[in-house]
Amino acid sequence: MKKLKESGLTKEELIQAYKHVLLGRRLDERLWQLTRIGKTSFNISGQGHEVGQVAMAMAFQPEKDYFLPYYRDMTACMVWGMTAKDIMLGSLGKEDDPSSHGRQMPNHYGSKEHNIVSHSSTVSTQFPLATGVAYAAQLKKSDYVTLTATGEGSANQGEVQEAMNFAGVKKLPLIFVVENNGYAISVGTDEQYANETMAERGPAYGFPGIRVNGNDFAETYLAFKQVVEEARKGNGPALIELMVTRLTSHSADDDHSVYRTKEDLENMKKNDGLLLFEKQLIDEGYMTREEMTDIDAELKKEINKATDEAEAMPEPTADTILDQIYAD
Amino acid sequence: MKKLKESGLTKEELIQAYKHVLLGRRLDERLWQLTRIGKTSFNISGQGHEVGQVAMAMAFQPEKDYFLPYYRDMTACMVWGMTAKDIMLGSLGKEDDPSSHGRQMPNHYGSKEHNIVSHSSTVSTQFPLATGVAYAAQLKKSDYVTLTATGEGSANQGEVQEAMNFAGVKKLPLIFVVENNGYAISVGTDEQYANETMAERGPAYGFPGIRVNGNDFAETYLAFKQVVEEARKGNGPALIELMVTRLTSHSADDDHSVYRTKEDLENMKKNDGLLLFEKQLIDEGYMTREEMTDIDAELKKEINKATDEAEAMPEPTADTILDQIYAD
Amino acid sequence: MAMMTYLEAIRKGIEEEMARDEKVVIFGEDVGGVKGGVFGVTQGLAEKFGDDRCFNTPLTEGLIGGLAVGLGVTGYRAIGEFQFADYILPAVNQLISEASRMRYRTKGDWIAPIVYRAPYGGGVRGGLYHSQSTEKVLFGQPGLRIVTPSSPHDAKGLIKAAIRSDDPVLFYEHKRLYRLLKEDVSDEDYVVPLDKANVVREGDDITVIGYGMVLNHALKAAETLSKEGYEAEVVDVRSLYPLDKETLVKAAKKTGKVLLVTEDNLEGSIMSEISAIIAEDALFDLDAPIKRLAGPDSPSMPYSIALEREFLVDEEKVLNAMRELAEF
Amino acid sequence: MAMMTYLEAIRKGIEEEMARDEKVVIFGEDVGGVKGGVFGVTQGLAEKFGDDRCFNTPLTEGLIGGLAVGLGVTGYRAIGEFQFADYILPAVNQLISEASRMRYRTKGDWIAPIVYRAPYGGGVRGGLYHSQSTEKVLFGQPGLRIVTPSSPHDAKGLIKAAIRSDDPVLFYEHKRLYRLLKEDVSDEDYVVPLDKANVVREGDDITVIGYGMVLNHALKAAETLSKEGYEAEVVDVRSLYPLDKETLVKAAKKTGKVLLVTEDNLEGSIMSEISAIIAEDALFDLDAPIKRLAGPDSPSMPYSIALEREFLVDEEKVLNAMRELAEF
Ligand SMILES: Cc1ncc(C[n+]2csc(CCOP(=O)(O)OP(=O)(O)O)c2C)c(N)n1
Ligand SMILES: Cc1ncc(C[n+]2csc(CCOP(=O)(O)OP(=O)(O)O)c2C)c(N)n1
Ligand SMILES: [Mg+2]
Ligand SMILES: [Mg+2]
Repeated sequence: MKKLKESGLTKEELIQAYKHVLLGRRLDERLWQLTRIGKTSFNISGQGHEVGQVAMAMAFQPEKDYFLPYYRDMTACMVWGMTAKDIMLGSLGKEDDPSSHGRQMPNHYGSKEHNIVSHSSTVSTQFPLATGVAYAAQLKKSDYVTLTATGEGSANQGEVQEAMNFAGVKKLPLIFVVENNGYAISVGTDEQYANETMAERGPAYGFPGIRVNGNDFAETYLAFKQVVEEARKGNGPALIELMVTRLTSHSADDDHSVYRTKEDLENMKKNDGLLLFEKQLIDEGYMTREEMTDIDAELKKEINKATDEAEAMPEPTADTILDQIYAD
Repeated sequence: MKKLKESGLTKEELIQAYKHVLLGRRLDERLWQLTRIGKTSFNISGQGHEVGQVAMAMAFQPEKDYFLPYYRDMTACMVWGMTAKDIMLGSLGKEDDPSSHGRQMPNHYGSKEHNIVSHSSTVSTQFPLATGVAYAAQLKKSDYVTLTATGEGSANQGEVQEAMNFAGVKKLPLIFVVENNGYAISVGTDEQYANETMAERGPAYGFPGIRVNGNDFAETYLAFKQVVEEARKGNGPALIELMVTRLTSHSADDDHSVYRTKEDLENMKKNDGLLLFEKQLIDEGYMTREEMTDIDAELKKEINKATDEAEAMPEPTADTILDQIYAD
Repeated sequence: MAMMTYLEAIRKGIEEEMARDEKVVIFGEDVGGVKGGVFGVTQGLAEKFGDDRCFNTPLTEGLIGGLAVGLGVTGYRAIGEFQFADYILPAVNQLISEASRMRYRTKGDWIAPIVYRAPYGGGVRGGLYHSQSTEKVLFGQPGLRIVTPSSPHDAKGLIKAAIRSDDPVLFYEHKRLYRLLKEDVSDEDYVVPLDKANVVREGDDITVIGYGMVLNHALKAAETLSKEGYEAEVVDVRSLYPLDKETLVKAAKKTGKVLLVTEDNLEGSIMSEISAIIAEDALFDLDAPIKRLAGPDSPSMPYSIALEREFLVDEEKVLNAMRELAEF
Repeated sequence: MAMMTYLEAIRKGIEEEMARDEKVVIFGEDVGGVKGGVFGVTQGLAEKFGDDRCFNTPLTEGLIGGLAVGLGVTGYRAIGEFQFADYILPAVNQLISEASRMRYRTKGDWIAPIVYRAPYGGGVRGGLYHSQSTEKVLFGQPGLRIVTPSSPHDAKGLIKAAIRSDDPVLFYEHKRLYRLLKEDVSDEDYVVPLDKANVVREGDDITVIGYGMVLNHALKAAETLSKEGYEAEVVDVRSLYPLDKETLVKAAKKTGKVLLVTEDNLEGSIMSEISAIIAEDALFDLDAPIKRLAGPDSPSMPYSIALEREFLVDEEKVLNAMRELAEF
């Protein structure tokens, strides 16, 4: 593991990163609670992806860069500008949900305000879309960079190849990410692909492909920083394979103890990126355990507030079902 | 260029190879004639691909191996067992056309008798099909090898990635071929893909990818021989990028002089694989010019006969339009 | 005889056919291993029949579509599962261009005996992409059959017939019926024909035609209406394509008052075709306009509970429409 | 005013819009450079507007579908060409899951103003895969519009309206009309509405509804029939989805005798929906069963001339059906 110091980020930035990571974790825990008690009907979570996502997103300039996420990217979306309340509005299916105004299932992120383009449930359809968003940057002669992500199972979709191929041809300012958590629901990587790494697919389309350990904050951040810089300078796309862990079952509809062994599940917990990140922050003297506890308490309040506020908001009403199908 | 001798083939085999190459050329020339005089409405031709195709096909065992070709593979299909008359029946849209019984356009090859699986016009759909044919070999515990081919533009289709990925996972006895002739109708390779070679995509899916010069008979034959052997032994698939030349316009509906320069077209002709192959055969002492002239005359007769016989055959009748939509 | 859910009946049918014919293989995302499908339909099959005959594919629907065709042409009977009917969309090209045309384009030389299974339908808080009735997208492609059972008895007999059929059959399973319906199902080796609609209730006053969840609503509503003095003839379409015109037209003529019910959008649904057939063949037997009851013309059903309810055709809506027609 | 073919009128419309709005971009296979499309529709556009705004894509329809959506969400007006309507099939997922749902699933926060162009229709010896009417596959997807012009005047006005629309519009061009139809087309900047059917001939005896090639047959047949004493009202559907119900129902009521003509297969065609609408809204105004004239239910049209002719609805078939209905 790289030292956090090597990231070149300031103490404030690293603390901010920690807040993002912890917010992602705590908010997701809340969403599971709400699912269990029936207040929301579904959750699919990014636990185990948070450190990688924060390191990834911090390498961008969210005020101008575009993001086409997938359903595990809640934490990255919050670095990009969405709030806990925004997320909560989506999970509760409220009218003010910025992702879909209650029309999509929870965890389908989007925000016009923050340049986060809406995605569907059909995996990886965002990859071809991302090429359009990135091509628009070339047409506008703007230097924004576009980021899009999917899982390692979903990365096998044909549309992913078509998008990467085109991005290579046009040298688009576009970063492709595969968040590799080793499972596509119950299917392990040995049944998903045969090559050593997913990252190798980058060079096969004419641009760099890099595998990074998503639990290694500095390594991840630096890798993204470099490819984002290149893309912004007009040197074309890159593929980053972000090695992460799926700490939970696939979703609220799945039970991973059916297809994973006890030891496997226990080992996995030891590799919880949040704990490793905390240890690094303490070991390198950026934070103390108490400071972390304080932040945790603060975030809890923030999440409580977000939950209360979101719960109080109205749901879409039946008479809006035909709204916004076509332009007027 | 490798010496023909290095192929390890006997004189008889090399002369047979030459006959296949020349038959492919002469038959295609006839098909162009028939198109010009309106006896057939369409042709799309493999001129410039013949040497590579013969070298490729000879590395297989057509009596048991399966072939899922694309529209330029006439010559390879004839190595696999189809006759000039079979081809002619297809181009003339006759009832006895083994490819489609007059239902598909010319150049859509297939033959139940010769394990050549029918293909559509929609490019590259044969790639996913080929995985099924190859998986059946594993289920049957049979050692047949499956071959499928497409063009370098068509190889970008998402379904191609999905097929290669699955073949890698299951280590299928399946050889993928991209016949790279530099053009997809009017679009050059610089607008089709950004990587150096198409062959690199093999390793990205966990198996070998090799670029070979399709005008170099021995190089091509040896490369195929090796990957076919490995596949037959159960060591999995391979991708071969066959560098060839498209000597004609894309098809009877195209005029390549619109988008290619005069010099380009002239240079190309100098690289005609047929001429290079003839030169090699003569230089290495396998054949004399006269022998070639004799073969040419013989083939002319064969083609005349095939044309006459095919022309005399009946066309499908209108009352068969609803035949064979469903099983009875 | 044994009490079985709709889901168990499907599994039983597959199991019996896999035991009966070793050429039957089944695959899809999460279909193999111990998971046995996200709904559990294929649970136990991998253990029983081996990982070769029941296996996971990578997350690639185009591949699933084509793999099945390739297995079909080599003599296997492939059952390909699409995890949700919404995710057939990436495979539409394979289903239309390949599976449905293989027999026709070779006049029967090559065939594609396949079952494509897909859970469809809403009312499960699945939002826009886990609720769709996508059967209309594939409807009207000669060569392909589309069927769906609406009871456990039919579920077992129909899947068995689909597996034995030499045609490609798209087998839709209503995901809300999976566990909702339970009945005694015969242990016998029976099949339900793929091309016959089924009169599930006799009546003289009105004719209601539907399938899936709404058919069950219609059956319940018919009992209520019966108490009000009206008897409804209720027909399960079952063979969605090709349609069993004879049974449908006969049932329409019998009462002269026709209500067509579907969970899909109003426009472009299969009910529109049925209406056209009746308007062509039974117009002068009608005593009332042919009425369609369907979802609104919005893009599938939103997640939010009020919107989902608004979209869905429920028992009350069916009863009201039936009553109105009876009183016409 | 200038004499223009249907093809030239489409090109003119695109050219005017590209000159008017620099946000309009056009792309597809062979669309850029000097080739300008396999039918030549985009000839000259690359030279006029630059290679950034008129460009070739790799041979990947899924990419074309998604690239357009990505450009749409970033403020561009993309025109994506599918080389043949048959080759929309690999892009169905992008068209249904993304383009048609972007506005709805974000309640208007993100929109996809796109024109997808596609040459459709048979009678060109294109066989099973260059002749299809694939509009039914995309029909009935709320959020998407489907239109097709049947005259040069409409061609120019309709493509302009499609480009200016904030909705995704699938623009079908009948490939036989490209050069067959020629008429004076206004130089003015006019648009033809996307949601209106067009009564192209008035008459009191029968109503004929169609679009594309068969509409032209109907117009000619109407003249013949007129000499026999019957006057046909002929309606161009033009807006295939959503349908202009008002105009269609009104025209049906006017004569009480309705003939629906399509080049597509009988079952599942758009004419079935029109029939259902009329059967629902105008039943008691009808004096004859609603008659559909269409291709047989075979998989598109075979290549062989006798089979192609058998499939196609020609002028004679239309005239016979019209006469029969008039005499009913
Ligand atoms: C086209 C499509 N097919 C299937 C699904 C069902 N599905 C949803 S998530 C998932 C697994 C995704 O695995 P992976 O890509 O590894 O992402 P992860 O969930 O592990 O982050 C599947 C099969 C889908 N949503 N879309
Ligand atoms: C899915 C699909 N899209 C478009 C086409 C039209 N088309 C036919 S051949 C061709 C170019 C193919 O080029 P390449 O793959 O390089 O093969 P080549 O013809 O050069 O051998 C195109 C665009 C098609 N047949 N199928
Ligand atoms: Mg995963
Ligand atoms: Mg080529």
